[in-house]
Amino acid sequence: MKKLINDPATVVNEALLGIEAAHPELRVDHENKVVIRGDAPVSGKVGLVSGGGSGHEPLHGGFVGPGMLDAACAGEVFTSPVPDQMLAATKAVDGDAGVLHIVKNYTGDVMNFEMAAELAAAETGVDVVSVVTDDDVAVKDSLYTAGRRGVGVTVVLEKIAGAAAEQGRPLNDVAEMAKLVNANGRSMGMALTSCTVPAAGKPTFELGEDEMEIGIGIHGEPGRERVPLAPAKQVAEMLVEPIVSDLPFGRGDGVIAFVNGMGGTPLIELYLMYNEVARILDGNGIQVARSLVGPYITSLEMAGCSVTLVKVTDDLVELWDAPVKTPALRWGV
Amino acid sequence: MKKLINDPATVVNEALLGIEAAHPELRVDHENKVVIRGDAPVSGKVGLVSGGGSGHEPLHGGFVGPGMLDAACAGEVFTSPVPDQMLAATKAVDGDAGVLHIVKNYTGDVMNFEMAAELAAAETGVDVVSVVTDDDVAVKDSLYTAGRRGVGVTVVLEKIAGAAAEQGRPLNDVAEMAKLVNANGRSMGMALTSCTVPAAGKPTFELGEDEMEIGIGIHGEPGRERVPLAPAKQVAEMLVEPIVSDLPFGRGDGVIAFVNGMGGTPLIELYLMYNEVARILDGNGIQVARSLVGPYITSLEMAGCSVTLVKVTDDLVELWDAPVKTPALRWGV
Amino acid sequence: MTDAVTLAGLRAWVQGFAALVAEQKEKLTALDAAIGDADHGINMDRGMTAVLAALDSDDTLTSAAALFKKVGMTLVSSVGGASGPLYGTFFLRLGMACGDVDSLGPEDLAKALRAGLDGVVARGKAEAGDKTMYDALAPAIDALDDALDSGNGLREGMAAAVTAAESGRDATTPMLARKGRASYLGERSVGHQDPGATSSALLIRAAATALG
Amino acid sequence: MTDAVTLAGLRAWVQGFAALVAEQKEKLTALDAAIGDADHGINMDRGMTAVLAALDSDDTLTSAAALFKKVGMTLVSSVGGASGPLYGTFFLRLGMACGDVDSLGPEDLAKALRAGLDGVVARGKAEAGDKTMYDALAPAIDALDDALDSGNGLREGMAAAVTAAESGRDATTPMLARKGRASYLGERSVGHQDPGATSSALLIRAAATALG
Ligand SMILES: Nc1ncnc2c1ncn2[C@@H]1O[C@H](COP(=O)(O)OP(=O)(O)O)[C@@H](O)[C@H]1O
Ligand SMILES: Nc1ncnc2c1ncn2[C@@H]1O[C@H](COP(=O)(O)OP(=O)(O)O)[C@@H](O)[C@H]1O
Ligand SMILES: [Mg+2]
Ligand SMILES: [Mg+2]
Ligand SMILES: [Mg+2]
Ligand SMILES: [Mg+2]
Repeated sequence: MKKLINDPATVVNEALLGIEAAHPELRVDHENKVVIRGDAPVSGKVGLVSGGGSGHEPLHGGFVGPGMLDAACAGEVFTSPVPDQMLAATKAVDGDAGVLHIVKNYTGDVMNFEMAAELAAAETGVDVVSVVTDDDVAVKDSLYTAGRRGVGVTVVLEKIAGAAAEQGRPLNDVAEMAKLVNANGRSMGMALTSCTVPAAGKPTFELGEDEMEIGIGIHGEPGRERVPLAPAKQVAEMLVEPIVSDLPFGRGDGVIAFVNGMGGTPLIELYLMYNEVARILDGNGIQVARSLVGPYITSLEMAGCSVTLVKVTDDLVELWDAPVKTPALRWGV
Repeated sequence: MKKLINDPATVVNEALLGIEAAHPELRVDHENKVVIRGDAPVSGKVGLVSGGGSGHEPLHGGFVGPGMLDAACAGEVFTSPVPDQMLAATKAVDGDAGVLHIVKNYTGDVMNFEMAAELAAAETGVDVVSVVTDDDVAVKDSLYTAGRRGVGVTVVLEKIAGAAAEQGRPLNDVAEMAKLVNANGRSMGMALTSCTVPAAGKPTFELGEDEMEIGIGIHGEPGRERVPLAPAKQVAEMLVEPIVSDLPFGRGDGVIAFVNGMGGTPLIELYLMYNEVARILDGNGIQVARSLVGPYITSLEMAGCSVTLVKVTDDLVELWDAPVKTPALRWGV
Repeated sequence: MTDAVTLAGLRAWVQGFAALVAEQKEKLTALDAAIGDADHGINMDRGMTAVLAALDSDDTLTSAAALFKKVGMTLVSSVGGASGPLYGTFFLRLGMACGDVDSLGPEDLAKALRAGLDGVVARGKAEAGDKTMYDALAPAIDALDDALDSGNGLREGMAAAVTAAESGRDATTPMLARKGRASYLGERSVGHQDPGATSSALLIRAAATALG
Repeated sequence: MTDAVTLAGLRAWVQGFAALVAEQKEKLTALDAAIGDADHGINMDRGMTAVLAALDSDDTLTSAAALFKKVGMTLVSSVGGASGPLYGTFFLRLGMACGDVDSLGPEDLAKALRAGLDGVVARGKAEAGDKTMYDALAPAIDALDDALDSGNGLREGMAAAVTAAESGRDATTPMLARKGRASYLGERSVGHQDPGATSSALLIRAAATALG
């Protein structure tokens, strides 16, 4: 295992120290491993809390700040945080306008956030509403599974819900906006290499020099199928086609197009992929309203990428364009 | 070789198509492989032109926009662009206030920019001043070499010179600011893995599972020495100590501290490294005025990092804080 | 002869489980690498290590209810993932069902274990055959009930429970996962033993050793 | 017998060099991987391929000056890196020195080659022993001069040049690089043959074949 770390057991805590040192505008509750917006709680504003296993940076801690999240809970690598963390985060951002929990659809995340909501209800009067993202079309027949995984859409949802909250909209509106984004978003990912959980010490799976995994998640899970390496053009088709046909996205639809890096793939390849994705969308008469290219929801050092499309209306685009000031997404301010 | 590409011969051209598609606010001259600020030339403003081999993304194309570069020339992977490109870029950004060439100190880059300046002088009346970055302390006895390599300082220099130009300062002022940044900046890098030039098809060098290279550049060149893998804490010392003792940086100095990812190292490790770097600086009484953490000047998919320190005065910090709106660096607007 | 289970025995069960988890940590993580995200052993070991520390540092644990509440809360607060809430809820419900006693008979123990299992189901909605810890726990508790109903003592009952848990665990290998991360793999989950069922079999084995 | 070099011969030299570069592309890149950035073969092949295309598509190349200017400009515009300006300048100066002729004698050719070499030095400031292309080119041109001075013909002169270029190339192996990327390696550059010296030896070999 080749990593810039000291001890697998303390990776998350040490990274949080680095985030705190690099971003004076944020607060970090080290005991609960929560990254908090510096001026939280913002009274009268709905508080946005997300979180999940670590190893997906910048998600979620890199999205804390004005216009996006109020707090992010960092679990162990690829392991959902515990209810105590979400409870602490919920209390820290409670501005008397309720708190929204943004949860990626993984059994562990869902159950821990559930318990946190139960505890919050019991311990504090704060209203908590939860939205779950489940945009990964790689998960088939989701009726007979834990459901689809929450992946790329989470980034877009946190941005848009964050903007809605910043505008002072009430909890239910913000939650509705969030659900709308998830309902209109789909993603699909692939990997050229596996990744190594620091505490495990070896790659989660092995891939041959001439193989790739299609339909992977963001936890180094093996994907739906293993296929021979293919040119970027074909990889783009393998990712975009299932997304487009699933929602479906049709001629004239406007979308936010997001090409995400898995952590080990350099930007030059992501831009090359974006070119292929844009061509395919163009061929389908789908209009790109906004785009995002880069490593925003990663899987440690895994090489690969994912594509996320979110069908948007003008008001969603407006919320996307609204000012945001976080370590990883920043514009308009 | 596992890459998201179609053909090694067209990687750069296709990535430029992706940049153009993802960033409507930029213009791309595909014939000359130049990324240009959409509103260039900005009349009365000094034009900033940089460029170099590709494979370092977001450098340089990701730094084109208001407050930073006016144009960036993309060479083949790890190969300096040719004079024709720099000439085209110089003409495209000439706003009758002169043009600054920002050149990383590599024989090829220096000679090609030299020829471009000669051609510009001959073909157009535009004043061209060149600044060369040479901040890599890994290169010892630089009197008997091609001199130190230009690495991390280039990013800081392009931001600060870009801000100075945006303020309407004259060519010589902007060039002076740029030289000041280079004179006060030092960097050192390391690699956990090699990287593969697409056209070459195999890693530039081989590294054992328990080895790392200290003192690497950004072209997959082997470094000064190969040492056993060490914890992040010691890696940080191996990078920071030579930097601090070289300028030297002393108690009370204020710095911009930049921990850069080489392309294949995930953000969680970079933040962990930043924590170690911040501690060491603190121990030396060096104050961090501003910080930057992320992959900004990369070496394809190489795993590793570099540390850059730039000694700053208040006016340099002001220029660093000034609004910038580029694909890779954006704040204040 | 009395089959009554003492508080000391219950503690020994928890400590024995912690020891088995520590010993099988790599194995559990490797199983999770095949159909999950390579952390089950790491998660359970982190949790049970925290539990041991909690038991040592707390001398108010003078009843089964208090003991298992502590175990459950500690797991919930330290494990995360799917197994944290699931094992945590198991012990929380187990404790509530045991009540404020410092010893209990086999039938009461069996009832309490059933309550714990119901907690797992309430939290995770797993059904038989979903390829989860349920597939090891449920047969084990059924076997214990049957043994006690047919007049056997706790030792025999626990022995039967271990056999049932381990064949339940082995039976997860051919199953197609319908819960948890493994379910994302679809057909590719077939042919791999479920990590949670494997740790649950250790839980039953530890119980047999300490209480049987 | 006349040793005069014709325009056709000069074209054949350039084409022969292109062929050798294409053939040795991997080799040149591998040498650059050891002490540079693994692109010298790729760079030179890209450049000489562009040169071949340029020569085909241009029928105004009726003098040595025009021919080599075209070659030089094409290399400058297509290679990049260190070798682009260096080889480009070599051919540009070579052409200027040849002048508007369609054939030239051995002494004139030798003078022109020296002018090209001076261009390389003017651009790159290399000195003997810096472990660069200079260390193959300079000895070759010296050998040619010596041969012609001592009354030998072009064939003998070129043969001597090839021998000198190749031993100059081999002599770069033990050298400590003082120019170009290889210089960053310090001591670690010792023991590796210089890629540019290797391509320059091909340039001289191609000349011998076409003109000798
Ligand atoms: N809904 C569920 N009901 C019961 N058990 C479950 C459920 N989901 C997952 N599990 C169990 O949890 C185990 C995985 O635990 P662990 O790896 O620690 O959590 P995670 O999947 O969050 O990484 C699986 O092997 C399975 O036995
Ligand atoms: N200053 C110089 N003078 C002469 N030759 C040089 C100089 N610098 C580099 N070279 C030659 O250029 C070769 C490298 O060329 P190439 O790999 O194509 O360019 P780059 O180093 O920019 O990748 C070296 O092997 C060396 O022979
Ligand atoms: Mg997990
Ligand atoms: Mg090069
Ligand atoms: Mg797991
Ligand atoms: Mg090279």
